Amino acid sequence: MTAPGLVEVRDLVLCAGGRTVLDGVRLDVAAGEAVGIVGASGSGKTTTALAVLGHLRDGITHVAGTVHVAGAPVLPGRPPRGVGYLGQDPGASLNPYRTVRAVLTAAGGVRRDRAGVDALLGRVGLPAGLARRYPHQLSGGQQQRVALAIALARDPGLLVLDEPTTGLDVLARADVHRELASLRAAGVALLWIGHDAETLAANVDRLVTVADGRVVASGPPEPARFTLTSEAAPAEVVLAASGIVGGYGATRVLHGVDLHVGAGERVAVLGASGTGKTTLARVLAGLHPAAADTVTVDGATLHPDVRRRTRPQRAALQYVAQSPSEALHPRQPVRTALHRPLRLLRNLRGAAADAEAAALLEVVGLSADTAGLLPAELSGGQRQRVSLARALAARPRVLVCDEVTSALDPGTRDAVLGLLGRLCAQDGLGVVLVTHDVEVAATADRVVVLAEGHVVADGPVPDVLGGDLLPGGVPSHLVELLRPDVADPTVRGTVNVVPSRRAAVTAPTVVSDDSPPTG
Amino acid sequence: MRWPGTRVASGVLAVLLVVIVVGPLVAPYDPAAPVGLPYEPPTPQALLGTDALGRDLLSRILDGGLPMLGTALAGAVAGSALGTVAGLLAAWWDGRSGRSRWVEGAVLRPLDTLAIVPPMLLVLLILTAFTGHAGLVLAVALTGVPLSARVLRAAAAPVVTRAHVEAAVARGEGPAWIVGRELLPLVAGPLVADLGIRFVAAIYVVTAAGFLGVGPSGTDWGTLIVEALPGVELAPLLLAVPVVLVALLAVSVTVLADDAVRRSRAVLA
Amino acid sequence: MIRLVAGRLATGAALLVLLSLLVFVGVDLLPGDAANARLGASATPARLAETRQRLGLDRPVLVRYADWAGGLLRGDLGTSVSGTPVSAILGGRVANSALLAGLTTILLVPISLVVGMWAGLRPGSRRDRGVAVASLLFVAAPEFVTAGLLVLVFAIGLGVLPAVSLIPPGAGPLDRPAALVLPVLALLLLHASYAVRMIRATIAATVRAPHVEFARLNGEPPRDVVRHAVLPAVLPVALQVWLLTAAALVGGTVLVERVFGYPGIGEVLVTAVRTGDLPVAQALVMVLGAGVVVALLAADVGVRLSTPTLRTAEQPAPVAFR
Amino acid sequence: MSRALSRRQLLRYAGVGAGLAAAVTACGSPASAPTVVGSGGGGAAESLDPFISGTPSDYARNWTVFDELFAISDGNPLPRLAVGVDQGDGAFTVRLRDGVTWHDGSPFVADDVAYTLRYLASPERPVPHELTGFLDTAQVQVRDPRTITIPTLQPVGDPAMLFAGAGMRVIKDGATFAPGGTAVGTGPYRLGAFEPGRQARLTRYDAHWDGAPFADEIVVISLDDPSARVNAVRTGEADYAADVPFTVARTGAGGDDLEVRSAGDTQRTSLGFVMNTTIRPFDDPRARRAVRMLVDRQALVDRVLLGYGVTGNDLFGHGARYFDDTVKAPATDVAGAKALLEQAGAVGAPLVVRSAEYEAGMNGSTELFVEQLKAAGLDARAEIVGVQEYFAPDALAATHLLTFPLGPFPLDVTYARSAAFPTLALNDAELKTAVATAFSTPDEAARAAAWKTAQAVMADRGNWIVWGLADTLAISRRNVAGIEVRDSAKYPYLGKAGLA
Repeated sequence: MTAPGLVEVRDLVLCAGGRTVLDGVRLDVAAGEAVGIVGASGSGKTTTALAVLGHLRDGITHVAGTVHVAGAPVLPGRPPRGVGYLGQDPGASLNPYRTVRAVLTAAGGVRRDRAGVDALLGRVGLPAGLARRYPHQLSGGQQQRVALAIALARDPGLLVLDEPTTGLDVLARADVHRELASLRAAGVALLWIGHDAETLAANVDRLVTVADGRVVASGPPEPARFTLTSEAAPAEVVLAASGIVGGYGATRVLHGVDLHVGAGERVAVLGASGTGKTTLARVLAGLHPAAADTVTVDGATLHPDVRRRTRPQRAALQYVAQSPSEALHPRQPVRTALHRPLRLLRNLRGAAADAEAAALLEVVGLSADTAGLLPAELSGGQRQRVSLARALAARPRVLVCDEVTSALDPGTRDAVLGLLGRLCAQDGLGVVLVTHDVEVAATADRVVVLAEGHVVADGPVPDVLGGDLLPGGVPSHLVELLRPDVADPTVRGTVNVVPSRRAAVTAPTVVSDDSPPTG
Repeated sequence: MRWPGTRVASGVLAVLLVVIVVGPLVAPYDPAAPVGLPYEPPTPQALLGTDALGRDLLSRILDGGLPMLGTALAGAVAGSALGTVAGLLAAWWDGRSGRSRWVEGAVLRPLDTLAIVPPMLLVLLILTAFTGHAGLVLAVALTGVPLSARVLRAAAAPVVTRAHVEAAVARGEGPAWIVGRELLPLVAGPLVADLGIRFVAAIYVVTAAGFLGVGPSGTDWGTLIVEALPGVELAPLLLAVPVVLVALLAVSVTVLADDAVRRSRAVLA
Repeated sequence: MIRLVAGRLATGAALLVLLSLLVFVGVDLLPGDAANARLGASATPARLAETRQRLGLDRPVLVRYADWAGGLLRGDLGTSVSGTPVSAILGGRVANSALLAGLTTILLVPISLVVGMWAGLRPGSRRDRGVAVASLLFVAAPEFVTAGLLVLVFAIGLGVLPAVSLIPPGAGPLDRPAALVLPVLALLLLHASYAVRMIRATIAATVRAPHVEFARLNGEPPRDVVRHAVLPAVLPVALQVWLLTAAALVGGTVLVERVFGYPGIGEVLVTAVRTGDLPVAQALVMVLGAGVVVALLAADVGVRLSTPTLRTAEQPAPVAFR
Repeated sequence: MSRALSRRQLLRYAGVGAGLAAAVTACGSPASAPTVVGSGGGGAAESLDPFISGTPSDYARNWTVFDELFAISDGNPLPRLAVGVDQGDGAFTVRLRDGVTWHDGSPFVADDVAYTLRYLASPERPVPHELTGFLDTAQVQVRDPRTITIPTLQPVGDPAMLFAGAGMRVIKDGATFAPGGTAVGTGPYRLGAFEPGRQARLTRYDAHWDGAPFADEIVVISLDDPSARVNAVRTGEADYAADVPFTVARTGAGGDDLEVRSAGDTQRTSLGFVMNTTIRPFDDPRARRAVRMLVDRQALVDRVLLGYGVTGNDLFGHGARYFDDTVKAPATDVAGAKALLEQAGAVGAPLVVRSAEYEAGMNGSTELFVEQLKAAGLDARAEIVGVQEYFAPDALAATHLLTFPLGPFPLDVTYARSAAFPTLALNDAELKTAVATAFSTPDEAARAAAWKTAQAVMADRGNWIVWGLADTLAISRRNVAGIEVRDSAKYPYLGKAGLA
């Protein structure tokens, strides 16, 4: 390294409770350069990024090495000026108790007037009218852009981005990518921690890969492309749902949705947050009472309440939930999770159940010893595989998968999707793949696009997901589908406010007669 | 956050429990029989001196742990158990149906009538009706039920919607499995913590009832505190020993209850 | 907001009605009655019967309840079995107890906030642990023991404050502020410790919250972070803690009042229940219950007003079912 | 009263509940605290009506504002508003004192006494007055302003003692005692500011017939908690507190200008147990005697009373006229007692001792008594209950022994009270005859003989175990003088009190 970089990390060693988190990391970012960091969960990429900001989270200690930003050391505890930070969860990052204007007025320790606030909002492509709102009154994309505005408050020469689009749906992701691209064009250096190399490829000049606290690779990114395949082979219909109407209380989120899945077919249900995807999946599974629905599996009509379905019906349609951390009982070993459905739905017990459980684990790519482990001893991907195995234990005809890959890192995600593909091909299993991720949807045979509780597109993957890619890898055709009322997807200021689920969770929880209603 | 207090509290509680359980067996004298004159200072025969009626304080302390523990624990367990049933019912029906909250109306609202009566008034009313330890147990239980129910409902509400619980429902598990194997293990942390809080409240109720002159007589530590008050200038140990023991018991249980909450959050995270 | 308040008030009123019925019947079922207690050793079965008839205790309990409830609606709290109108017995005493509870609450607010912040902003530090241990100890010790020790030190030992609250007739405790010091202090040590524990824990958690970290990482000065990000997050919890403490102080001053001979409701409450003076006990239940209902209502409204997600919601917050 | 008492004084007296605290200070310095008397229980229900008086503060206040016809002084009737009484046939005539005026200046006349009698017999009263059992209040005849004739319902041998024992105060013709009102009496002090359960300020009534009182003002303060009463005196907020715990005597008064005072031998309270003779085993006199032979009275006195008292002789009434202090309690004889129990077939019979703490030490004495019975091999158990349900008839009937304290009341009162409840009474023909004679005979010697007989019966086969006579202690500033005992040292007469 000859030219003095904006960021110079040299042989950084950080420990947490005796464990080495970073093991001699070396990293450079030149002025105006965009550098991406990728790696699996726990590889130390977030810790590296925070170290650049002079911030060590609780329990992390500085052992050796230096971090210089603009020539000044930032460790220990001397945060650099002129660096902005953007995290992955805008709903949690924004101060829920202050309006956008109040936050921006004082952001970065500098007071600015009304015009200054409006200018800052303008830089991230938001209208000034948004300033009087609270964070929870903004959509996810707007929240993240407000957070970006705060990061820009000190006019930083460098932005540290920690998976800034992970939690966002396709639309919001497109918006944030666009703003970041324009900042990069304006000469702001980026240190971008990414989910996967493909997404980052178009956004960075250089890609650094970390594993186990070390930098293992560094070089220019390879441009990404996902392959759109279509094997639309007509098959017998195993799942047919029609006229699904449902919601919560007086709020309707599904307005007459129709869906059919053939044997061996993978159907992706794609939509932005709050479009009723999850509700649809839960109505199919009989876990959510619908106002009107007809669900048939192999021609037999299912009762809307899973508890009133017959045993074969329950077995025929299985549901796999989103969060791997909640999918399994934290105090029950994998064996119990598999044995119960075997016993209740297939009447297998004892040695027969053990053998079948081992077989199921093998199907999902886990070793038989996994049976004795508790969920806490498994990784997120392994848990999701166990969750799949539990569903498969029932020998279902249809598998309804609700965002089963959203919490997984890319490698694991691809493995799980591959597994689902194999199951379809081998066993003629019909799969409903509910997702907000275009890349996930692209692996399906057919895509159903859901917007505002209506089906707005239903067809083979290339037809629906084809076309130009916007920043962030979102097909422009899809954006038009999802935003039918806005001809130009780059128009600022989305009108439809999606209440953020996280906002409700941050409400105070002192237990009393009058704890805030949670339902 | 690692809180070293947890280990200290466990140690203190363990020692106290040993003293409480073994105490009645090793008490040097009959705790009810006088061994000397009242308010005698400590002697080799009576290591902590004698009480207001000339009984051996050490023997009374050793003898009095078990009734106090028994009363407080019985009241706390009864209150927590009732609260758990009500809280789980409310969380299950109201949390899963997504429509009405009728169970809350039918179960939790009536409990609120108990919650709006100042606890001391409730204790007075109950102790007048049911004297003795049974009354104290009931008083502790009733003062605790409304809060326990709310704590447990709050703890169970996020659990009933967890995917593994729904999976259990979907595959047709019976109520015993769902409550016993799916729900209870996951609300155990808050349940234990609530039990700890109820227990500490119970200790308080026992002493306060004695102070107001409505508690049962006996040797339990709460009664010892109250009996010591008039003679505190003559024999400070009479007050100091039970107060310190009760405070240690309450503090160690509180610390452990806090820890139980922290750990249960970790399990669910 | 108006609908919320109205709804809660209606619920509170319904609870009070249910409560009054429960207590009326409950007290009636107790062994012994006012006639027993009044006659004491001079009771004979004949005199007991006569006294019961005179006091109206021989009528069915529901008839007596209806009588009483009717009177209550006309603003008549009834007559004590001693022949004195209940309102005359309770009048000034309720105000005095309210004064004690109110003063304690008012002092508790800044104390618990300052101490809670002082400790909670540095979680795990030595001062944090010191505060945690001290507050635990004061929460664990019965307040009448604390009060007794305060009397020994400040009244008998140092002689700087009165040991008993002697308030002349016609005067209020405010005319003798010195008499209020020790009772309020005894209550504060208990209740402020509880509030400090809650507020400290909330602050310690908020300091680690993502939005606080985000503000720090983007260069917001520490003072601004505390003022803009930490305090607003603590406020709803603190408000609840304060108002719940106020609710607990309604009727929670009894033990301390007794130690100091403070002219509040404490002594009336104990005597009324123990002597089976049903009208006085009933009136106290209604007055105290109403106080608690109001405090809880205020807590609910306070939390809503101080939490933007709740304040801006037209309806209850959106459901988080998945 | 040979001490010279200052004329300009403020006497402070505080009381609530079971005890009484009084304090006296000079009112020259306005900063000085008021006089205090303590009492306990039901403070807010305190009443100006002297016939409702229930707490020591009530007594201390009303006894100073009102005068009685006869008072008790050292066990004998002392003429107050009455100067004498003449026995008649089925009636007696009371001669009233001349020159007495009410606080409002009007003269005291016989009509006032007649009104008082009608008032206390009124069916409106929550509790019937005990005099209504003896006097035909409807037929009272006012002879002239100084003379009144009162018919009796049953023979009354010593009307002066009857009035004195009942503690009947005289109220003014037409008086009512509405809350918030005031009270007009003939007593040495008139009522000033008053707040039930807190304080009453009493100002000197210079025109009192017994000579002007000494203190300018007496403040009666109600304090429930015994420690609070003591603290009030120790910290100078009160001058005198009556009925303080024995521990105070042990620790000392706590200041050079303070002292602990004992009310003296005749003012001791008799503490004991009463055996229920309506059920086994105490329907058998041998079982009663056996238990009396088991009790270690000195051990109880040493522990429950901390030695502030003496052992009793198993008879209530110590300090009263006609009390027979020559009677000795049965000597402790465990072997003899066991033999008696065997004869009575009472070995192994369960004994329940019922107690409530309506007098300090009741529960403690019960616990120790039960221990003594157990040590002698009896199956005894304490049943400690709240004050309210203590006298519930069903429970009393099922219990074998119960605690019972009695102050130094006249024997009439003592024997009437102990016979009021079937469970407390001793159903003995000789006793009944003797007591009836003592009540009704106007002849002094016959009365004395009758009381002697009655007490002999109780000593021989009675159901009382009076184990101790407890001192009544007060804590006081040394310069407080003139506090006299009339009815009870627990609520002394403050009419002559002052600061020396």
